[in-house]
Amino acid sequence: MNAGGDNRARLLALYGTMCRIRAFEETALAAHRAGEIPGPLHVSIGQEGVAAGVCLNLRPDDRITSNHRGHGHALAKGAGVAGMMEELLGRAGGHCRGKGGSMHIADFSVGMLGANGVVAGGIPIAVGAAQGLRLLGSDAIVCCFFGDGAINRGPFLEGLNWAALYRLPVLFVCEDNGVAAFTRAESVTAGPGVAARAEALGVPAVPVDGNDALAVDAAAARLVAEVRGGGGPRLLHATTFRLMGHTSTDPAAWREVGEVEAARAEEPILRLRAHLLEQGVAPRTLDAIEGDARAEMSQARAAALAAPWPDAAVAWEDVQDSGAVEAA
Amino acid sequence: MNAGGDNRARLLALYGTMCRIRAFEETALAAHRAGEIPGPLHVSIGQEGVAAGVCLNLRPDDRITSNHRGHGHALAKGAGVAGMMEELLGRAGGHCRGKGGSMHIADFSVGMLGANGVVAGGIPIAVGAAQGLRLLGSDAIVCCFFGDGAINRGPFLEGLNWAALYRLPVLFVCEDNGVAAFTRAESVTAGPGVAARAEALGVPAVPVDGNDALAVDAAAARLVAEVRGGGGPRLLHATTFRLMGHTSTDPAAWREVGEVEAARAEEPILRLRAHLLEQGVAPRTLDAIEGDARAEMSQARAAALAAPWPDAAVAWEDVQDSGAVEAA
Amino acid sequence: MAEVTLVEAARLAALQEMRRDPRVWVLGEDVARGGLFGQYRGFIEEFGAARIVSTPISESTIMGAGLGAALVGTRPIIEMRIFDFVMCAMDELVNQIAKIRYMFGGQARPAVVVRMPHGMWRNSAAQHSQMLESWFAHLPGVVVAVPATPADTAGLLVSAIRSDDPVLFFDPKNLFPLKGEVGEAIEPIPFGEARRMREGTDLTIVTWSAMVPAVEEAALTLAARGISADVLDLRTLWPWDERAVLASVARTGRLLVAHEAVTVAGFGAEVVSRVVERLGPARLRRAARLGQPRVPVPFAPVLEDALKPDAAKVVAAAEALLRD
Amino acid sequence: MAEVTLVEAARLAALQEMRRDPRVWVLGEDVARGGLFGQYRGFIEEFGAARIVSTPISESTIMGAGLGAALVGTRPIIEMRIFDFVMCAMDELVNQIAKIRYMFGGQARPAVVVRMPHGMWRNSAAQHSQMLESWFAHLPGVVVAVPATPADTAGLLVSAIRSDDPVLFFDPKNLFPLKGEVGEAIEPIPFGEARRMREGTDLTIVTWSAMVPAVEEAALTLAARGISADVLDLRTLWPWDERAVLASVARTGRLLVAHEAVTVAGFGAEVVSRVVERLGPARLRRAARLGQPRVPVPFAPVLEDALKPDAAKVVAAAEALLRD
Ligand SMILES: Cc1ncc(C[n+]2csc(CCOP(=O)(O)OP(=O)(O)O)c2C)c(N)n1
Ligand SMILES: Cc1ncc(C[n+]2csc(CCOP(=O)(O)OP(=O)(O)O)c2C)c(N)n1
Ligand SMILES: [Mg+2]
Ligand SMILES: [Mg+2]
Repeated sequence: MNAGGDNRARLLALYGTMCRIRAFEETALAAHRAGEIPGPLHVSIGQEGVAAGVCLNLRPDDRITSNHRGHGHALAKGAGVAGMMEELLGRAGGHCRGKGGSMHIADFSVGMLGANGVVAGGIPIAVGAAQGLRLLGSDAIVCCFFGDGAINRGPFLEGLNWAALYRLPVLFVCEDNGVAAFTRAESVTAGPGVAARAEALGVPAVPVDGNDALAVDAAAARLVAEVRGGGGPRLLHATTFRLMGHTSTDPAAWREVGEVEAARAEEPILRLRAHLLEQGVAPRTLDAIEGDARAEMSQARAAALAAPWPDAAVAWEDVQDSGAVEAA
Repeated sequence: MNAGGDNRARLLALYGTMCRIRAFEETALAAHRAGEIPGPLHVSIGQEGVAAGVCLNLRPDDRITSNHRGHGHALAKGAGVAGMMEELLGRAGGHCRGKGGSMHIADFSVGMLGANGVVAGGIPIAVGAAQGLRLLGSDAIVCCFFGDGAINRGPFLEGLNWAALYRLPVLFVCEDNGVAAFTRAESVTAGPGVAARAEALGVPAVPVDGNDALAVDAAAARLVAEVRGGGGPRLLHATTFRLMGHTSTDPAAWREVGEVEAARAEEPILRLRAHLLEQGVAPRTLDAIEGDARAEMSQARAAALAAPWPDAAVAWEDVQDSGAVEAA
Repeated sequence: MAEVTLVEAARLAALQEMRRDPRVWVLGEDVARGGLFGQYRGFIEEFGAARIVSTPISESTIMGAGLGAALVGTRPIIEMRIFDFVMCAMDELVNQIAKIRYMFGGQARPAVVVRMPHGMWRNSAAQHSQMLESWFAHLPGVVVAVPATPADTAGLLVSAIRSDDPVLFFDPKNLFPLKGEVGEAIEPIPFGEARRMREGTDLTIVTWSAMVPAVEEAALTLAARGISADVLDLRTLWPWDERAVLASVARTGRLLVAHEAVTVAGFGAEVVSRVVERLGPARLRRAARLGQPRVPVPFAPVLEDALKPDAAKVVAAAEALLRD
Repeated sequence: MAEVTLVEAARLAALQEMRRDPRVWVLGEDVARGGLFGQYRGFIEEFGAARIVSTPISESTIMGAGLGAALVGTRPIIEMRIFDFVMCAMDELVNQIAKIRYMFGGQARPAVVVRMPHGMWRNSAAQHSQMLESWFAHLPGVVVAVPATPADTAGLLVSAIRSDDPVLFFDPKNLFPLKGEVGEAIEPIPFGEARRMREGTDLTIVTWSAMVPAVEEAALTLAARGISADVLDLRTLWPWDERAVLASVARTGRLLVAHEAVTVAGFGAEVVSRVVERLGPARLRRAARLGQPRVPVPFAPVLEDALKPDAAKVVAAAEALLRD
């Protein structure tokens, strides 16, 4: 990491990204409750340190793949907020023209190759994207985000073996929040865990406290350099905590008493804020960053709410070039 | 292992099984060349030590699942030879009534739950069979045979994680002949190998020289006892060598010069024979065993060749109870 | 007789059968928590973790392990959570479960029920809304159940659990809140018998699964306009009640098949073709199919609504069929 | 013009396109050794290991990696070895490749070709003989190519490689040894144009893929018996040449669709239904389908032959169609 002023700017950027993710998702939750957002909504509140810390180390031409909980990854990679919010509300100006929604958020213009409604669905896509980039002579890399639930699906094994075999430029990031939907990870995952699985497949793995955004940033910086340098794939195992339920409508009643409260004290934004204050950053600087983020997202919500619905005709578009769509 | 006379009987049984597998497959190859056997034929010549050594430790009510190279597993588990040979020739008296052929050889009456035309296809079936047996209160176990090629398919990860999680009575046996179809294992498999993968999934793994039938027997005896004793799944990693091509029509021209010749010196039947001679077994005892095996298989071939084809009407049977088959 | 929701009817049916037969068990994600839709609520308390197995996110193995367990004599209910995830388990379903009895010459009976809640539901977009039931009618070796009411869901699920054939059970997830009567003791409903929803003389409407309420509504509208529709809910697509459909079309001379799935190569094509082959074109004045256009399911309500076949479209299609 | 086998025609087409466009590459098992059928023979020498990627036995990832590579601008040929193995990669094909353009509102163009040698071939039994092309006609987002001659295979493969749509390319593996003329420079053949195999007046026979030679033979037999068949090879099932079929049936009044796949819910049902809907039953005197019964493919030659639709069955079906 850089020292002095550069470092402070980097930390503030990190803080800013995390605040924007939090504000986006809190705004989305409110909009969902208000009936403005249809469909399933998976928020990553409490996990922002991972997306922000990793993506700070990526170039614009690097690519990412994501899972069902993808708002943070998208924002951290630079996806346009207006297009994201419109997408969540199903509006014409959404990145996906209202066809994807939260679970399929994507912004190819910034290398965000899409969220995915299928657990582990992004893994083979990421390795293939890396293979394609190499074929095209690019030194861009691919970062592949997935949860602890994905490591029990076959594509995890296949994709990591594949990436290691061809020494592909992929950084795998396992966001381990200890739960998959409503089931605790330890009750469905045997053996010593994701890092051991990765190593057994020839992918060096590094653990990190995912709620310590600085640590994530530092680990990602090192791993991204190794991956871009031709060292082959790496895996970052980031432990974190999902402060909300699985979806916006899940009260997470199955959590143990006090579990979430305890976790709140360890959440990444608070922790980075404390660190920044310690470093002498003025509280109002941080308040301003947070406030700006909230304002940005509220405006995005209002704008999306006022934005037009897609024309019904749009439903028939973007299918394929060959063959009529056979209107009903 | 037992000592003295018992031990000798055990070794002779082991030798007998291996000779029967070899004789069965050499007979089948000849029958295939003669046009008596249609369809693909995958023989395990050179790998007999694994099937024989492992299955010697199984009870009749234990189950096995197999892959595309399943004759040895079936014979070692006690499958009827007449039904196997008729099946290969597509005759009415085949275990599968002529509907399966070599690639789907099965004999449920002896716990042989079927070969499989899909690489790794037997893995989830094996873990489920083990789970079912436990639910039924049985202490039978399931032995799951697959090749080194199968460890790059998703079901390997899913199935081992599953077996470890529920501590199921499964013995996984990886027959590592170093090749998958026409491709060398090391060119498609990253990382330290199958044992490391198994351990990372919570399945203790043991390596063995698969061409040393005595060693296989000893390792399997220990692992079967652990598995039956409730210790959860185990994996046996048996290295071996496929002396023939991938299928009966593959000349394996891609092998390096001298590779097969060198391997022939290490093949398991020769090795066990040498050991038995050292132990003072008379050559003619061993010759008789081999001769009997050859005679048995020649007779089976002749009998199958004389056996009736299935009635065409049989093609419409065994589909499902509900719903007509809608004859063409 | 109690009035219960469709999802509760399914729960009661599974409960009854699990009490009746100790070889029946459930495996799938989150089933110990009652399942995603509460279809197994309370089961873990009554049957314990050996028979209510909450699994990892390992669809291939959920399916394949269910098969393996059936091969040794248990009767698993394989819960796929959402139909679309079965795409992660197609080898196990298509190459193994559907073929194993045949391939092994009758040695094996894969008596599994595969439950797959399917169809559009609350704007879940392309990966959580598919209806591909026609695929499985084309696949030898399986029964295809597509119920649409609480009573049919319960009765067909009982049959499915008791069947020695593998049964693909398509729970209509959008109809889970629908209420209806279900008996104290749930009787099995035979596969291959359509339910006559309405008698009529002007045209035959054949439908199933999530489309049933829309067709019901449409039939009322048509009746109000003086058009009398003979309406059949097939309930199962394999076997399917060809006899009932043929008898009806023989009377009405006009056939409309309405399903939520894509029209092109949907099961409606089989129904129309069969009627043409059996009755001969001469006894058929008109035939048509109504389904989704060949388009993935979009997220935004306005887009989903544009594509989704509904009562108004059924009415329009029926009226068009009568205009000649 | 050279006379080559069908598999060689496919090889030449891929070769031409790989020379033309450096973004085209191949991934699949054993492709560096020329592929299971020699369809990539010599490619590794010319294009090297970066463009001819022999992969692990990881079908999910072969398919998914092909998609990922397409998303960054390369044009992969995804080789599935044998169609049945695509069942191990259905999530990647059905939930990802087919939907990604739509789901992302047009941001992505998954320009992949998925090659899947399908159908019965040398008694390979149930797990190596399937024909499920109708499934993919029902699946929005993909092109379905089912060629049957060397020239069509070559021309359609060129189109597939150049297409920005994902193209599911069903190599007819039983016809690989079939010989025919292929031009020096292989021109693309547009999707959705049937090939008229024979002109006739008494009935229309529609067919594709592995059934084509059997139908050709049957048409000769019929001609010898004084029955004149108008025969169309569809060549692609989506898009398909509805216009050509309608025009033919409008003339002949009788339609037989013959395919190797199972009849029930096969694509023949779509063809018949569409003709009935478009022409109206009145202009159709008879329609029928010929395919496999709803049975998995057995191993023994005598059993396979019993189920396999062949020329004799086509003749019988055609004659039955004319008897009224
Ligand atoms: C193949 C598949 N199976 C099941 C689901 C349903 N599902 C959606 S998210 C989820 C849990 C995923 O857990 P994890 O990967 O740890 O991500 P997290 O939700 O914790 O962020 C499940 C089971 C799915 N989307 N895809
Ligand atoms: C899913 C799947 N992919 C590909 C194949 C084709 N195939 C048959 S056997 C084989 C090689 C298997 O290698 P391995 O598991 O090591 O077994 P071996 O042949 O060496 O005994 C392949 C690729 C298949 N049957 N199934
Ligand atoms: Mg998680
Ligand atoms: Mg091998």
